Amino acid sequence: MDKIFYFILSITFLFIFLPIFYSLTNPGNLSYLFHAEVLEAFKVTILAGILATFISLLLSLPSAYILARKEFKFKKFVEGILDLPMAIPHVVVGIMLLSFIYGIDPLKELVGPYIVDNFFGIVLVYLFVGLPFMLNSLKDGILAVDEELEHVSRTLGASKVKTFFTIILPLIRNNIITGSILCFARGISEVGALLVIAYYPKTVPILILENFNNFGLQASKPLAVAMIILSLIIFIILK
Amino acid sequence: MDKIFYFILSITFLFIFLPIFYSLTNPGNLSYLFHAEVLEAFKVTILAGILATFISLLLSLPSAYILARKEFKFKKFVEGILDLPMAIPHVVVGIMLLSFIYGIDPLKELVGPYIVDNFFGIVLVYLFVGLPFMLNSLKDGILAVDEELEHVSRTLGASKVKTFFTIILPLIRNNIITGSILCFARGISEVGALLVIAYYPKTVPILILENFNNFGLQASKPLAVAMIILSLIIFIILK
Amino acid sequence: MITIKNLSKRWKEFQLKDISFSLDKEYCIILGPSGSGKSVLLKCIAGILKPDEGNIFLEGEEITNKAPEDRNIGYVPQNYALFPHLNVYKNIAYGLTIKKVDKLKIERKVREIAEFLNIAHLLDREPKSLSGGEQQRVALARALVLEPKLLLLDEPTSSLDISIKEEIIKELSKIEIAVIHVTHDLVEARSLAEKLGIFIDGKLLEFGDKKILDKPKNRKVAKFLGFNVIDDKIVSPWDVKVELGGEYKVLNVLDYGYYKKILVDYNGTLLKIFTKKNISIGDKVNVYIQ
Amino acid sequence: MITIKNLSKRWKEFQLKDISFSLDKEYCIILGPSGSGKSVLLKCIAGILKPDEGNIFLEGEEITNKAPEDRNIGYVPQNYALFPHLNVYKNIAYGLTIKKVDKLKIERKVREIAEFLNIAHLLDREPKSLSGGEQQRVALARALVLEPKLLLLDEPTSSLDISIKEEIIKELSKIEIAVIHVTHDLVEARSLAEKLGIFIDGKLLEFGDKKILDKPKNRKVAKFLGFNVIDDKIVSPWDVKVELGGEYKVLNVLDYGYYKKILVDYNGTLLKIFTKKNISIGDKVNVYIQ
Repeated sequence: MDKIFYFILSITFLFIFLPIFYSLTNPGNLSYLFHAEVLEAFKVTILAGILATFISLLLSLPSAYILARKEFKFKKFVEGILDLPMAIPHVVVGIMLLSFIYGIDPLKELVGPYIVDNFFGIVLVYLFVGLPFMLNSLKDGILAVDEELEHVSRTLGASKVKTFFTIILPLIRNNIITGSILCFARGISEVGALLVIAYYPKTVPILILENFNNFGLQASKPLAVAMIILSLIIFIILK
Repeated sequence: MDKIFYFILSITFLFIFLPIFYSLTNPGNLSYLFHAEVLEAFKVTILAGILATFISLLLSLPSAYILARKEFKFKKFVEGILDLPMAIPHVVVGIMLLSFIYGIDPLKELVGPYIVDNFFGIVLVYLFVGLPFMLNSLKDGILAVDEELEHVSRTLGASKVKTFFTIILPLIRNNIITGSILCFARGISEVGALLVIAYYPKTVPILILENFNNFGLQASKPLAVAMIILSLIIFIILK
Repeated sequence: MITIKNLSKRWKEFQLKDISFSLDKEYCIILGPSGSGKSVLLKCIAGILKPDEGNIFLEGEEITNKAPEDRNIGYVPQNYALFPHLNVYKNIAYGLTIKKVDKLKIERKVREIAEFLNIAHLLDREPKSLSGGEQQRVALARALVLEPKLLLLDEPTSSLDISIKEEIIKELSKIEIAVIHVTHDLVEARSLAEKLGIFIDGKLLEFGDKKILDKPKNRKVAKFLGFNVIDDKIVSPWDVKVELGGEYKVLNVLDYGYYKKILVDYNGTLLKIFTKKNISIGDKVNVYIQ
Repeated sequence: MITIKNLSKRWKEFQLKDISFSLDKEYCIILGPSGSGKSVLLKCIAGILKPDEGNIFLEGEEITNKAPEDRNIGYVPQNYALFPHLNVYKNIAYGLTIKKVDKLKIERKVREIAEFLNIAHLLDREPKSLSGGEQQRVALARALVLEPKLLLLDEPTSSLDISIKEEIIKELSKIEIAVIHVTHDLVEARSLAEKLGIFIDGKLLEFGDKKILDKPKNRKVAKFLGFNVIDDKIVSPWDVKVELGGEYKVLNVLDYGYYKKILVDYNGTLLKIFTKKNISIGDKVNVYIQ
């Protein structure tokens, strides 16, 4: 039995590995990576990713603490909703956010001008799709912190806030890192929602798609390889 | 502290909930959902999703068993590679698969004709992006099965294969269901890779994008709402 | 002095029912079966749980609704709960640091308490590198260094091997402040108790000095302590004499080395007897209840 | 009859070093400290682990490299490992079903063994609804129903409360096939052993009848069994007499109710003494080693 199982594992492995390996070893014309439009796309992608990750962290830290430590009515429902962005198809996320913002008048006037084809539209999309990854990562971290540690800290004279900063935060450091990376990675790989909300300023995946449509496979390869390498770096940090 | 934390949780919740709720309550002209092209898109999406999920299950069962139970050289590396499709941007997956298949001559002749703008191209993409979800879900399931159960089963006269089918499989039933749903859901929400590999036959997300580009937001709403509902159903089963 | 008045609390599957007792600077053992919710009592006293009813007074002042950080009560949970990201020194110093005590004074106090508990050599170690007994001492030191008015111990030896357990009992016997120590271990209770309470099904059934252990009055307590209850009389297993030959069947024999515990079918009730005689399962015996 | 010859095995942090012994239809206890790798021995005999060296013979036939399913050796792991998706009946019937035994015969055999172990009323229950003692009986039944040539028990009472533990010991004493039972519990060993081996640091240091427990020859074994080793002599804690007034300091007193265990600083070595005298920590005593 083991032999057959190992054989199937090999097939599965090769199915994933070979395309990645082939792409990395056949990157096409890498000098293209230094064109101004490419550098600009990387700048937009990474900045939007960092900003969305940062906002996501600020929202998730308190939210995750409440979800991990407190019981309240409809908690399951709230947790379910907060997971939903992971399940909604990417294009649909774009349609949904756009029709919400443009459907409610005060919102349309307030933020409408900063969304469509705007840097902050990209941040909004990244935040929406990345938030659940951050939130779940922090929640898992806090759940893994024995509540007795908080209890003892309180009996030793530390207030709730003090305990949060001196006990919880240092203990979920790795979850903060993991959550940030996942949130960032999920953001920068988004393309479906951006095609709806913010084609401009172009992010790297949009530029890859544009190159593919206008100039074909060969023209999109170098950028694709650069993105694979970026993903690999993120991924290696994560492990 | 608790009050501020609850307040931030409310903001986070509303940020995710309101767009979804607004979209569901403003679905636009739902009669469009019964057009032939819509039904055809749903058929293609769901069939490709089921086929990819099925293949993924067949590959993942033995692979997950080996990864959960055996130690071998470079195991960490193999596990890392098998997780990679989750980290690679969607458009890049498309470019990667396409350049791999068209870059290797025997492969190009053998499967090339069935990929670009072909139903099996969709299945290939779904399988590539969905496989890690299935695999991880099954691996978690097998890891949670106490190895002593297998040992006892063996001492009671059951062979390895028999033990796999009478002990392991029934005990990871829930993980098989979860893994299948995750794999299916990840597949059918894909759009970036399909824009590169198989715009035709149109899946639902592609059709939504096309409607948006050709006729604007209003025209894409009903389909988006239908997809949200489909995601919700999948999601509720999952919880 | 600590006084508990009519304390009641429901929490998860556990409950406390109308607990009242009072304690001076004494070592008090609360003995009861494992999983009977003795920890809930400690959590209420520490301020981690709010009682449903009743009051708690510490040195005359009511503290029922005070925050845990304002009580100055030491708490050592069952799993020790050492802060895993701080080394032993920083764990012990934690409370003093929070109180912004002068650094030199912290250093002196930490060294003092560490020497008192024989862990001075461990101060640079990480908690996860310590054995169970060492972790327990560090947790004790962390609580004691603040000179609390009361120390709460939750089954402090339950996950320790027998020899380590004996050492911890030795350390505990040196503590000179008021202690409430919950346990299900009879040896611990006998060895340490100045005051003793017996806690069964959420109620404090007996409270007094440790003679309770040898002369229980309540039948539930007697059963928990391993006594026989025959015809409404409470009889110690040492007070039943047994002889080979007779009408009663021996159902089980446990060999404790110095003596045997034998279980006899005595007209349908299970009679526990301690004896030094050589008796085996299946033997027929006669019994004399004194 | 089972014969183990020069068995060696490294596995995880454990190891067996050159274990040899032989056993008839007897109840054999292998006693040793917890975490010393006694389970590895059982796993090798069951066929779950392959030995690095040595041979295993069962009723004259070498089985060292046979698959576990071809050995007919019963194995009850420490956590019982009941199949959680099968009810009690199906758990017990599992081995017979695999062997494609006739349904009526399965039914008869399962009921027989269930009655033998007093679990006939549990047959419809799910494993997770059972108490620890009930789970242990089901695991025993599941192994015994196949009428194995040898039964392997891994610390069968280690996670049970004392009274349940005593009941399980009673059930085990009824088993009449060859048994190898590993444990760190002295009472279990004394109560059940027909043959007894002492296992420390991967080695079988003594093997014979249970008199070893009262007269150990090896010093490591003596220490593990709680004896004093003074001037190379092995002395039982019962064979040291103690008197108040003298030069030796009492470091610790554990009150076991019927007797006390006291630890005395005897010229730098820790002397264990069992006594009925009323002695407290800090007392000065005189000791007489017999």
